[in-house]
Amino acid sequence: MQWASWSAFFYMGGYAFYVWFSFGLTALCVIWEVLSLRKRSIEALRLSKILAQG
Amino acid sequence: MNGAWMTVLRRDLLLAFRRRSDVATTLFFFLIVSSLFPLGIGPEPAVLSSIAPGVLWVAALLAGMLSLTRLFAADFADGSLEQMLLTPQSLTLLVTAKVLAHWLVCGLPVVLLAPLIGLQYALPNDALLVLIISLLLGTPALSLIGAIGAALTLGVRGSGLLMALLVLPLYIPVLIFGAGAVAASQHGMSANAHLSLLAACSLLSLVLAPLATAAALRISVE
Amino acid sequence: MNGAWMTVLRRDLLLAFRRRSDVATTLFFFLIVSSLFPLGIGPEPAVLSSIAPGVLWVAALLAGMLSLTRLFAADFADGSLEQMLLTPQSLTLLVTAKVLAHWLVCGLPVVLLAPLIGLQYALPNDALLVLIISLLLGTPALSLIGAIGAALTLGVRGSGLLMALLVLPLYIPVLIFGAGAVAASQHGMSANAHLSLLAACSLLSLVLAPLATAAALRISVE
Amino acid sequence: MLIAQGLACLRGDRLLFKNVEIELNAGGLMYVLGENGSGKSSLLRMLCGLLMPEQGSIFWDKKKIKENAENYLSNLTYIGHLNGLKDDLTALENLYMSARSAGNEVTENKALAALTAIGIERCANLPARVLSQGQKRRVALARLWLTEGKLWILDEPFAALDIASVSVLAARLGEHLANGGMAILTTHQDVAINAQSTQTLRLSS
Amino acid sequence: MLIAQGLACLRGDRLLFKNVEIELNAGGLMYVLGENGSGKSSLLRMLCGLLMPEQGSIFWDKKKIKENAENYLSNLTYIGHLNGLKDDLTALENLYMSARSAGNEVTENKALAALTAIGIERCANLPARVLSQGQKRRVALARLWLTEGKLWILDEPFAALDIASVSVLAARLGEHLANGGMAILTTHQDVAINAQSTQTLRLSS
Amino acid sequence: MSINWFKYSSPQTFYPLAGKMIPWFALLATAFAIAGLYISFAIAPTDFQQGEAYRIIFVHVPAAWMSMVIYIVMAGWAALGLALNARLSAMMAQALAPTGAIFTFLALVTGSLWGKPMWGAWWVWDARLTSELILLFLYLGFIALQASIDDPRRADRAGALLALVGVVNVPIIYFSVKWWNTLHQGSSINMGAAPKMAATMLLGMLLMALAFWMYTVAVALMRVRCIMLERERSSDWVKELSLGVKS
Ligand code: HEM
Ligand SMILES: Nc1ncnc2c1ncn2[C@@H]1O[C@H](COP(=O)(O)OP(=O)(O)OP(=O)(O)O)[C@@H](O)[C@H]1O
Ligand SMILES: Nc1ncnc2c1ncn2[C@@H]1O[C@H](COP(=O)(O)OP(=O)(O)OP(=O)(O)O)[C@@H](O)[C@H]1O
Ligand SMILES: [Mg+2]
Ligand SMILES: [Mg+2]
Repeated sequence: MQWASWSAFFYMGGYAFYVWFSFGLTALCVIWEVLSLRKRSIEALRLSKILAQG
Repeated sequence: MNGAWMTVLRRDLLLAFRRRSDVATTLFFFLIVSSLFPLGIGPEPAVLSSIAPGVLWVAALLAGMLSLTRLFAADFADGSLEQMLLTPQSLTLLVTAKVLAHWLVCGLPVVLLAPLIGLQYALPNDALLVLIISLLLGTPALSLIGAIGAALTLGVRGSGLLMALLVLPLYIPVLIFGAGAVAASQHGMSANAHLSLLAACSLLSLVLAPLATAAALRISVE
Repeated sequence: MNGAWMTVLRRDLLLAFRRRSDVATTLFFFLIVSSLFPLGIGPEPAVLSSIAPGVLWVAALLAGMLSLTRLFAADFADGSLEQMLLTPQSLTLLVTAKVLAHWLVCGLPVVLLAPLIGLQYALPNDALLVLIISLLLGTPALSLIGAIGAALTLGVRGSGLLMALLVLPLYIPVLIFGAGAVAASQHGMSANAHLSLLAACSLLSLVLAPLATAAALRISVE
Repeated sequence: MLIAQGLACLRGDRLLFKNVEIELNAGGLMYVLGENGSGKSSLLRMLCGLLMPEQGSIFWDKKKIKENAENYLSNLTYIGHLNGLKDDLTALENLYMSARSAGNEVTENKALAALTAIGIERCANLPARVLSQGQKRRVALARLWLTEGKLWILDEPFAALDIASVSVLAARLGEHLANGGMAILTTHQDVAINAQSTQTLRLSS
Repeated sequence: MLIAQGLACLRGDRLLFKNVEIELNAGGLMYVLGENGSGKSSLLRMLCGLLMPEQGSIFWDKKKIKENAENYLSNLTYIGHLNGLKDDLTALENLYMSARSAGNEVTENKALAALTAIGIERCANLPARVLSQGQKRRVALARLWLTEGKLWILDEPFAALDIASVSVLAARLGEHLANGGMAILTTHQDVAINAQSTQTLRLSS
Repeated sequence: MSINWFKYSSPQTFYPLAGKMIPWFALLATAFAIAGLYISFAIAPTDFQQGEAYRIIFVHVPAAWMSMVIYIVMAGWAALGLALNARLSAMMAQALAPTGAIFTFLALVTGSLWGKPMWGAWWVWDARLTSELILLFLYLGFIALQASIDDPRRADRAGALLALVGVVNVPIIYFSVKWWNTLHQGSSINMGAAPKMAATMLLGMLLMALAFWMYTVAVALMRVRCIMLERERSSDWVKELSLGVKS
């Protein structure tokens, strides 16, 4: 474990922006994809339910 | 009359946007075209930035040509052009509606994407600004001039085709002034002269092109 | 079977001859694109000749694609494509006939025109020679690969730009080898390696592309 | 009312017809008959002003149609061999927009009603591309339920229609004529349409 | 001979027809009837192999048409809604080239004879663009005088034809059937064609 | 045997199967991700050349790897779909494309985020960068083509064909671009500037790559289920299913 402190950890030896932006963006993409797929399937089910009933 | 104008505009926009992917396609198209040149020429930033104006204007021209040559062809083939000629509204106005729609779909994206490509080509900021302005001023002229050619190539008679060839050279001044403006600002000169000439081109073609186009359409449909 | 092949070839050539304006448009586009850059860059021969290979090749590539977008569109609209699918001859062969016709009409003129523009860019003679050879070897590949895209995007909205999006990435190797060949000979190196790679590309696409195109046509006509 | 005097049509080097006289009053129906290529479509296009007559002239309300084009065109509804549909628009959009740009006041509902009248409401939201030949034709013809135009000029309206649709269209024509409209049409089938006055113009090449 | 078993056609999410059985022998004529959009054209395209059946399969001389495509296609002549004419070629060039590329041995003279047979020799050297609707149709149909194909599949061949041409075409069909040919056609008019055996397939949506 | 295969390849039976598999892959993905992140931030030592910036490699490289692998897998499914005319495999290909595009995008962005501190430039026309960019174009072409064809069957087969043409070209493109880059020695910078692959780093990258893999599978399954629902909307099994769910 080579981090003196949390702040050092977040500081990333001066490269905080680059490192955290990379990892953050990756996380964002993952979350966005999963959520949008959720929405899509719910929407699809709702539509076909309407079809099935009407 | 306004109603019909709006309808034509809406119809063409709807046709263009019928698939959401279309606009995206236009944007990526420019990305690709502009990525071709470095592959042909080599990655030296100095050289790249010197050809950037040309690249962008070529992309604009190409996008125009890819779609514009068909501006009336489809309407002609499926008969909706006849119907347009038979509306009580002035054909000249309806033509402007069609051209406007075309510009919104094919002209505007160039303007919007220009800065990004500019960055890829290491353009300085002020040059970027000039680039956007020149495209804003110039692309309408491209669409308007192209419309004449599109109408003429419908020509049932051989002469129409020949005329169309005479229209093509009209593009040249627009391209020269456009690329020239950016080049000037790159070399630290003022681009105003070029830009005002560009604006003049657009205005002139806005006044004359629709008339010519309408006339050409009437002949072609006979 | 040979008869049918010849007929398709003859028919397309005849059509192109009747609609000369389309051909002229292609050539004209090539001219504009390739003569636009000197304006943006200024007359320094050194810079010009350094970008010449790339610019010329990209121009040829775009011009070819511009004309290819409609390779099958007309046949599709007027129903003669259906008829082509229903001939007892192998569709793959007929496709080659169409592509050959297209190349003769749109590819060859570009090859012939290129040297003139090369002069404009102050290319030395041996480089000019290499330019012509590279275009001769490379442009067939462009037509063949483009045909696939044209077939895939048949009757699809916004097909022009979409096709560009599909096809341009596939053009990149040809572009690199082609422009590379000219650049090499400019720097006094031998261009043989490039040229043979270029030939390899063309051969490969001659074998594979017609198959893919035929399959794509079958899919698109359904 | 529509009057044409001494019309002549020259196509290429062929004189298709000459001295064609037409007088059509409110409620009048005119058939233009003749074999293929005898010049029916050409005549109709001439009456619409799409084609310049070689000789003769055409009057609407006593005025040359070129002179009061606006008035004439707003009374004219022309449906030719071509349907004028956009493959990528749905049947409903096609109908709605063509009617709108022809200057008729229509709403989506009216358009839908028109499609229902001619019996293709089920295809209302399909892109025209996927419609069958006859369905396309019917979408084009549905405009006849939306125009207030007095004069209808129809080029082979019955071609490609099935029997049911033919009678629906015939009924609509009768209604239009009963309300003092006029109609000129060409056809190769014979279809019964009831009108106060029916004339027949036979072109022979 | 042509056999189709249990054909089904799905367009978009609509099932147009299913369990369609066809058996057509030498000299046999089959009418495919139905209202607009019932799936006639789709069925014909399926029989040509242009459209993949959702279910069922099609046999020519006991073999699947996909397997002996060459043999099948050299016996097949299909004329659809579209005429497949090039506006910029003359009627003669159009006919000649389409026949040639379909693999028929034809000469300019034979082609001209075919145009004469269907009565448009006068238009032989006009660009297709300027032809009238019916003339275009007739140029397309003239191929029937040039093929040696056993099986003819015609989609509304009589549409837009004048009475005279209709009977000429009917005669040609009769002749073809008398020589042991087969024909499948759709139409909305009823036309008398004499054949040893006539079947009718009615599609209903 | 073959019957069995077709049984599972029919959407109706595959839908619930996929539903059962998704959670497991999601679980695996998270597990690998945690392990990988722990190594990449806690265990892996600071690089003496690049300081902490090199830690970007732990997303960058796996993303880059995935971007290529997914394209190949996608083409595989496409080929299967064309050969057997099996709806399911075509759907799988379609379901993989967006995820592949996202990873390509991530490789590009993280790469340039790395490039800025290392080379001082957001973008250079380096071979690998360029070919990654082209790969992005290939993905976008595939997606755009399928998006612009409404008839699903045609969209499937057209897309499949395009994917196949794509894979044939990918190696040629990659090679040609590398070659192009060596011709223009001038500005080409070598990624060898990157740190030596220490064992721990390699392990970290592998773990992250595995996490991405599992994630990809899970997401692809989710998407393929959506596609099935949308495609077979009017079929009975979807109707029953949708009546089952409460909302
Ligand atoms: C836009 C910028 C970049 C892009 C698109 C990019 C793309 C790629 C690709 C496609 C790979 C996988 C290739 C392979 O594994 O053979 C890769 C791997 C790698 N990249 Fe980048 N890269 C970028 C910037 C950078 C930078 C700035 C660095 C470091 C200075 C870097 C270091 C690496 C390393 C070390 C690997 C792993 C090499 C290996 O495993 O063989 N990349 N990159
Ligand atoms: N440039 C030309 N040269 C010679 N003849 C021409 C030319 N343009 C048109 N024609 C002839 O004019 C006629 C056009 O007639 P039109 O289209 O009005 O026929 P129609 O009566 O509508 O026939 P149909 O019943 O088939 O629609 C055709 O016979 C055509 O051959
Ligand atoms: N993608 C689709 N979605 C829904 N319906 C479709 C789709 N594609 C085609 N159809 C329907 O399939 C039918 C096509 O039928 P087809 O063209 O075979 O009709 P037809 O019997 O030839 O009619 P006509 O007599 O008018 O020629 C039409 O009803 C059309 O609405
Ligand atoms: Mg007519
Ligand atoms: Mg039909």
